[in-house]
Amino acid sequence: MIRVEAAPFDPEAELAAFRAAQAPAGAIASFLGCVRGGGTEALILEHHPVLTAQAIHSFADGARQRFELLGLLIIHRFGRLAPAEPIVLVAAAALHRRPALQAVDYLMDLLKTEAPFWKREALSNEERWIEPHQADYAARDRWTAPIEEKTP
Amino acid sequence: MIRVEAAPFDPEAELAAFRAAQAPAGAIASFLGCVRGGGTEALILEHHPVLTAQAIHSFADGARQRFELLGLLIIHRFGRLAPAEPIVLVAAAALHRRPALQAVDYLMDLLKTEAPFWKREALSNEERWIEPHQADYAARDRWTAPIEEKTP
Amino acid sequence: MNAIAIFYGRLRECAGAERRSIALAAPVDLDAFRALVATDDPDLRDALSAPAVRIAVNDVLSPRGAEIIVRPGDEIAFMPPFSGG
Amino acid sequence: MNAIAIFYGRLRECAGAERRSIALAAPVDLDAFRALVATDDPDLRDALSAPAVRIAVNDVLSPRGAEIIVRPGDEIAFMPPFSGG
Repeated sequence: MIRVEAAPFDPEAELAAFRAAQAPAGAIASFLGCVRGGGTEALILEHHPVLTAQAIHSFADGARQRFELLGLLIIHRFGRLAPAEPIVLVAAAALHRRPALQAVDYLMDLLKTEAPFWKREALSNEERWIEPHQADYAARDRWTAPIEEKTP
Repeated sequence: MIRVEAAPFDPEAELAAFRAAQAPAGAIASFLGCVRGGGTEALILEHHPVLTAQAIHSFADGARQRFELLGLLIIHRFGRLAPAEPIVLVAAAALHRRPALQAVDYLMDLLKTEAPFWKREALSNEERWIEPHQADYAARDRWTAPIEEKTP
Repeated sequence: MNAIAIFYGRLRECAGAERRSIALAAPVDLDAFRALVATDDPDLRDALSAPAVRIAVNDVLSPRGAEIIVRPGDEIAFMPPFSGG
Repeated sequence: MNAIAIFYGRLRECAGAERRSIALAAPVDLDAFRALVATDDPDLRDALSAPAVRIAVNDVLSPRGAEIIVRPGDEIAFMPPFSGG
């Protein structure tokens, strides 16, 4: 299931529902990204009304091709988020741990660099646009090798 | 927090408590291993009364050395588990996603191959001991390089 | 007839608007369209021309480096580097 | 005095018991201790001798390949390959 939405979500409730929806899967990996504290008053995320969801669906297709998955959950918010609020949740279910973990890693790398979101941080006296770092592009580029990752 | 215990646990409740215990962490990765369905009637896990918890504490120390972590949660059951029951939960909190994801990956590789547990599967008409596969040892051996993994 | 330029992220701040409607009588290439969009605003023109800026034509993402023709009626999105997660 | 052999996992099945108490008058090396533990049971002796079997002496895990001396009063755990998660 893929959702791009403005409303806050409860990550553990989503994970519980995701787990309940699987046949006994063996392995569920997840990643939750939240707004950091430490001076940030808010994180403002913009998205593209058409391309963002499309891009995330295509990442999910790529993950299903690369890794033996039983289920996939991606929730990504947009709008104005307060510190500690969940931004993104990715969960992957599989028979074995490595495809589940790799799928989450893969999807996060693509969400960070290839999903049409733009974000800025509101500090107490200024706003600052946030763009990916070189490390994010390098992490993404780990996956550009031909697809041969299906691990047992 | 590290727990080796016989009692069932609620993974999403544990994750919620773990998240609440962090200062806004930015990144929380997790892995949940459950008993698979498909013919298994139960999974029976033995542990060593002293060495198992000791080993897991040493893995946690290793993870904290290798990766910039803000928090770590490891829960591992022993005893007789029914299909779909959670066996193991690992969660790592960090400022950034890569150390959180890598710590979970690292800890699962060590739990699979280096933690004193022994498990057998009860099928309808037999019991079968389960040992790690070559792929599990190969996954573990990815981490034996000198420690230089602290990623930004 | 017009073509519409739509600005995302910090390009919207550069442009000082979410969109601009540009009178267009015939198809033009992207360079020419940028010049029309950023008339009298060389900073905006530079920002729109940065290699990291992605373009979507009528809600279809153009591959990096693709040759783009803007036709009357088109909506052209200018998107700075994506940054989700 | 005795030393105790403790069997984990499928080694317990091989031994048909959780532990065996072995009369021991003086320190012996691991090979000799295994021979005492598995007297009249060559299958068990082979199983205990497999290179993958890990040994703990008094709840301290011995490094792989370490030379191990068993003393009267010791508890020696024989552990087949670990398999958690």
